[in-house]
Amino acid sequence: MTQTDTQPQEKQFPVLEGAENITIDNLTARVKKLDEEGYRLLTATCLDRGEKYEIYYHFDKDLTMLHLRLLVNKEEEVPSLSLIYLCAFLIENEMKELFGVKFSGLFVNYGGRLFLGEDSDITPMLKCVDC
Amino acid sequence: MFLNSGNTVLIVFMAVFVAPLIGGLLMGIDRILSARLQGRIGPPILQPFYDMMKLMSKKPISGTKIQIICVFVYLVSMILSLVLLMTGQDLLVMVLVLAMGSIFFILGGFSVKSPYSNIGAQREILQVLAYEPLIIFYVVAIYLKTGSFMTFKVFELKDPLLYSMPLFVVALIIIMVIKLRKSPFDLSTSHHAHQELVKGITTELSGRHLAVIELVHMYEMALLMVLAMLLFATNLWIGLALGLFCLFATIVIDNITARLTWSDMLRFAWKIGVPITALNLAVIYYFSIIKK
Amino acid sequence: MSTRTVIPMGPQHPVFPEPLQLKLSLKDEKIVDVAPALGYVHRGIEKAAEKNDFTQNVFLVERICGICSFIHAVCYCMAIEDIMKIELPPRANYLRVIWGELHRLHSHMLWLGLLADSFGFESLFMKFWEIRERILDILEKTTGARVIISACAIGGVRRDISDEHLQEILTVIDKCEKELNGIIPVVMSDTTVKRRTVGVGVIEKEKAIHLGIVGPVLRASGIAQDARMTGYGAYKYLDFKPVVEESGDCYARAVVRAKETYQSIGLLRKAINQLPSGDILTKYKGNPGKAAAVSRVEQPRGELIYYVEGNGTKNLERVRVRTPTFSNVPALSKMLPGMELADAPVIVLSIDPCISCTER
Amino acid sequence: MANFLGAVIENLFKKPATRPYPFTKREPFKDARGLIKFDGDKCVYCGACSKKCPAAAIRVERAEKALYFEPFKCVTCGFCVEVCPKDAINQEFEYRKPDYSKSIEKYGPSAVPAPAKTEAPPSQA
Repeated sequence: MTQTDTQPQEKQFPVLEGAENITIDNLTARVKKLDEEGYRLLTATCLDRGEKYEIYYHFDKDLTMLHLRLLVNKEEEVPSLSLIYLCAFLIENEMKELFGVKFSGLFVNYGGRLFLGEDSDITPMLKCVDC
Repeated sequence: MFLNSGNTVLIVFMAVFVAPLIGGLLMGIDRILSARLQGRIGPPILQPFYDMMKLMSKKPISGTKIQIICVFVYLVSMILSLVLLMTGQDLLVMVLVLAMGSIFFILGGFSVKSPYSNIGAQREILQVLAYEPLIIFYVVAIYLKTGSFMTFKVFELKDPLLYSMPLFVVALIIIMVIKLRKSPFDLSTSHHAHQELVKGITTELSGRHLAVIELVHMYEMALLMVLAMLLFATNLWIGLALGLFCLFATIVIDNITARLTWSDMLRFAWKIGVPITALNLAVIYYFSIIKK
Repeated sequence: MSTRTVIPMGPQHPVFPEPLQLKLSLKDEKIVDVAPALGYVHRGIEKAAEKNDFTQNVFLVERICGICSFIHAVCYCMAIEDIMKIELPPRANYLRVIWGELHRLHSHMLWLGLLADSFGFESLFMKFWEIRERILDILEKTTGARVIISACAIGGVRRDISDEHLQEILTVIDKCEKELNGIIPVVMSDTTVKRRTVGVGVIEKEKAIHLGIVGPVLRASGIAQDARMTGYGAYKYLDFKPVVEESGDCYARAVVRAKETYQSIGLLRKAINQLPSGDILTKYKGNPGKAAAVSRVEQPRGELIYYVEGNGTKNLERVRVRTPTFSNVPALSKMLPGMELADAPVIVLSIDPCISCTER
Repeated sequence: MANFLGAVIENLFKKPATRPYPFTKREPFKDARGLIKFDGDKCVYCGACSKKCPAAAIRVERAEKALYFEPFKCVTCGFCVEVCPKDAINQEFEYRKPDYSKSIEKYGPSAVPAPAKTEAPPSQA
């Protein structure tokens, strides 16, 4: 794991099979369309990719899974899905807290105090915790 | 037998010191029986006393002084009403003293900040509202039969009251269910409504102040037994058996029902309990007119 | 009396087996608002799973949940097997189904008991737990432990069930079925029970998807969704049909779980009758490669999803666990307002909250 | 309302389902996973068990020929029993007894007698 810290650029990351790439700009529109088609939001997975976050959104309809793959820079704000799917607010709060992902328009904002204590100032799930 | 003044001292002694022991034993039996109905072994029969002893040995951290005073008033009025009942005094006074105790208990519940205690106190009011009419009707029925509110008159009757007031056994069971805080009406505090209110009205009490509440429950148990015995005053052993039957019925009901809400309790007590007792009252009244 | 009272329900509350706090704003006894607060048992298991050897994680993820532990391990192993392309021997698949369904059976029994306790029906509570104890005994006999059975391993299972024990499972579930026949219909038609559950905490079919609910809660709202329908493991040979109820209230949730106990008994019988003989463990070599996999299985509480990513070493790059309660908790904020305080314990229990799962 | 009456009355005349635990104990089942015991003579101090233990309850000191085991960290999964190349680890059926302190057990070759329990903390957490 220490390799990640020393040479992040050279590292090749796997991509989930069948994932559909998406950007910040068309995320909301795409998810709205999926919602109209009757997809359920299962969950989202956040991964620390050095300079960027990689976020997978997992959807399901009639037992077929659909994954959206979003790559964002660490400073960028990701639009929240909690107004489309209410259940997204817990998932997004968790990402915000454990990874430090920034979200805009969170329905309920725990302010990074969902799981962690009042005095905690780190985002523990990042690969190098101290930065 | 209650008129003899030499006996009175003995009876008062019994009411103050022996009654809680009997009440505690009955509570112990109650717990074992409940356990057996649920397929458990249950605690030893003296468990209520062990609980008391343990509570007495703990340091009390109670909310307000007012509540502590209220708790002691509750105890005193409960003892007083038991003494009044057992020495054959006025039943109406007994009921009023009993109600006064409850009101102080409720006031104590309101005097602290805990929301659990406040909601428990609100529910306790509703419980008093639910069972009080039944007790009043019970007293009125006794008045119609004996022509007096004095308890000792009951013992002068030839036939036991049960023959003319059979429906009051139902009323007595309803009173017991509410008073002993059993399902379906265990709302305000208790070993049982913990799912909603944790400790309800007694949330802020601890140590020996909570032990006082336990003591009150023991007196309460004895009081309910004496009330049941009145129905068969010609032979007190049968009266006691009747009381124990009511207690058993209460425990069984506790174990075959879910807890209902306060609105259900009021509806049940007023729509079923009150009409049944009123019907019995009407019949007694009718026969007393015919006799004349 | 009509002022608002805020009741802090939890984190220590008799109705919650685990620490969760619900701040209920009450008007008299009516709930007007609810705010869930989590974070009392966050243990950082996702992070620990990155630090551990991937074989050790099987035992770690089992400890996420104290009730459906085995199914967590199955889901994790499925993801690793997907990455490493390990074929399971057929007997192992069936054994996983048998233990999984036994877990579902005892979990549903636990839940039915807790529901009974939530509305103060102590004798019923004890009865369900009495039946549950038989299933725990058979789990201990076959695997060596009562709840956290540690029977799953990457590539199969660690222990075999002997024919003698298979027969015993059959007799035990026969006995359980007989006892359940005695109490479940009684419970489902009891006036006082119905009074406390019918029409309480309703979630309509239309709202269900947006609230993200899963498992029995979703099926009680009329949506036939069960991860076992995907036919993972040996379920594809067992002709699985989900249990669906329409009304979406606490009563429907209880009925779904009650019917699922019978369904589990049926699945167990089928699985034991069809159980093939042979190996129980496929040997594998090396570490998981640079690949990611998503696996999902059905827990007693709903659908469980694992995202596992390897990086070629014995450690994993990421293990993400989505537990069913994590999806069901947001729905509480829609179920509770408008109900009475007395309904709160019943509603909260109706989603079968597993807080240790939620926070991991 | 009276639906459950039959079951309740049946319970009354039945033997209770519970056991007064510390006084009557149930026999442990065959193959129950309980206490872990090491055999200091069979052990070759290879450290396989300590590498695989998910709870980090075992520490092997090769040079010292000693094995430190923290029973209160152990989760009785039995993984160490499985990976041991010399079958030097046994799992008993009994459960662990409660104790006043989280002691550490030390195992070594029987030629060098060592105290069974030590209070010394392990060098690494």
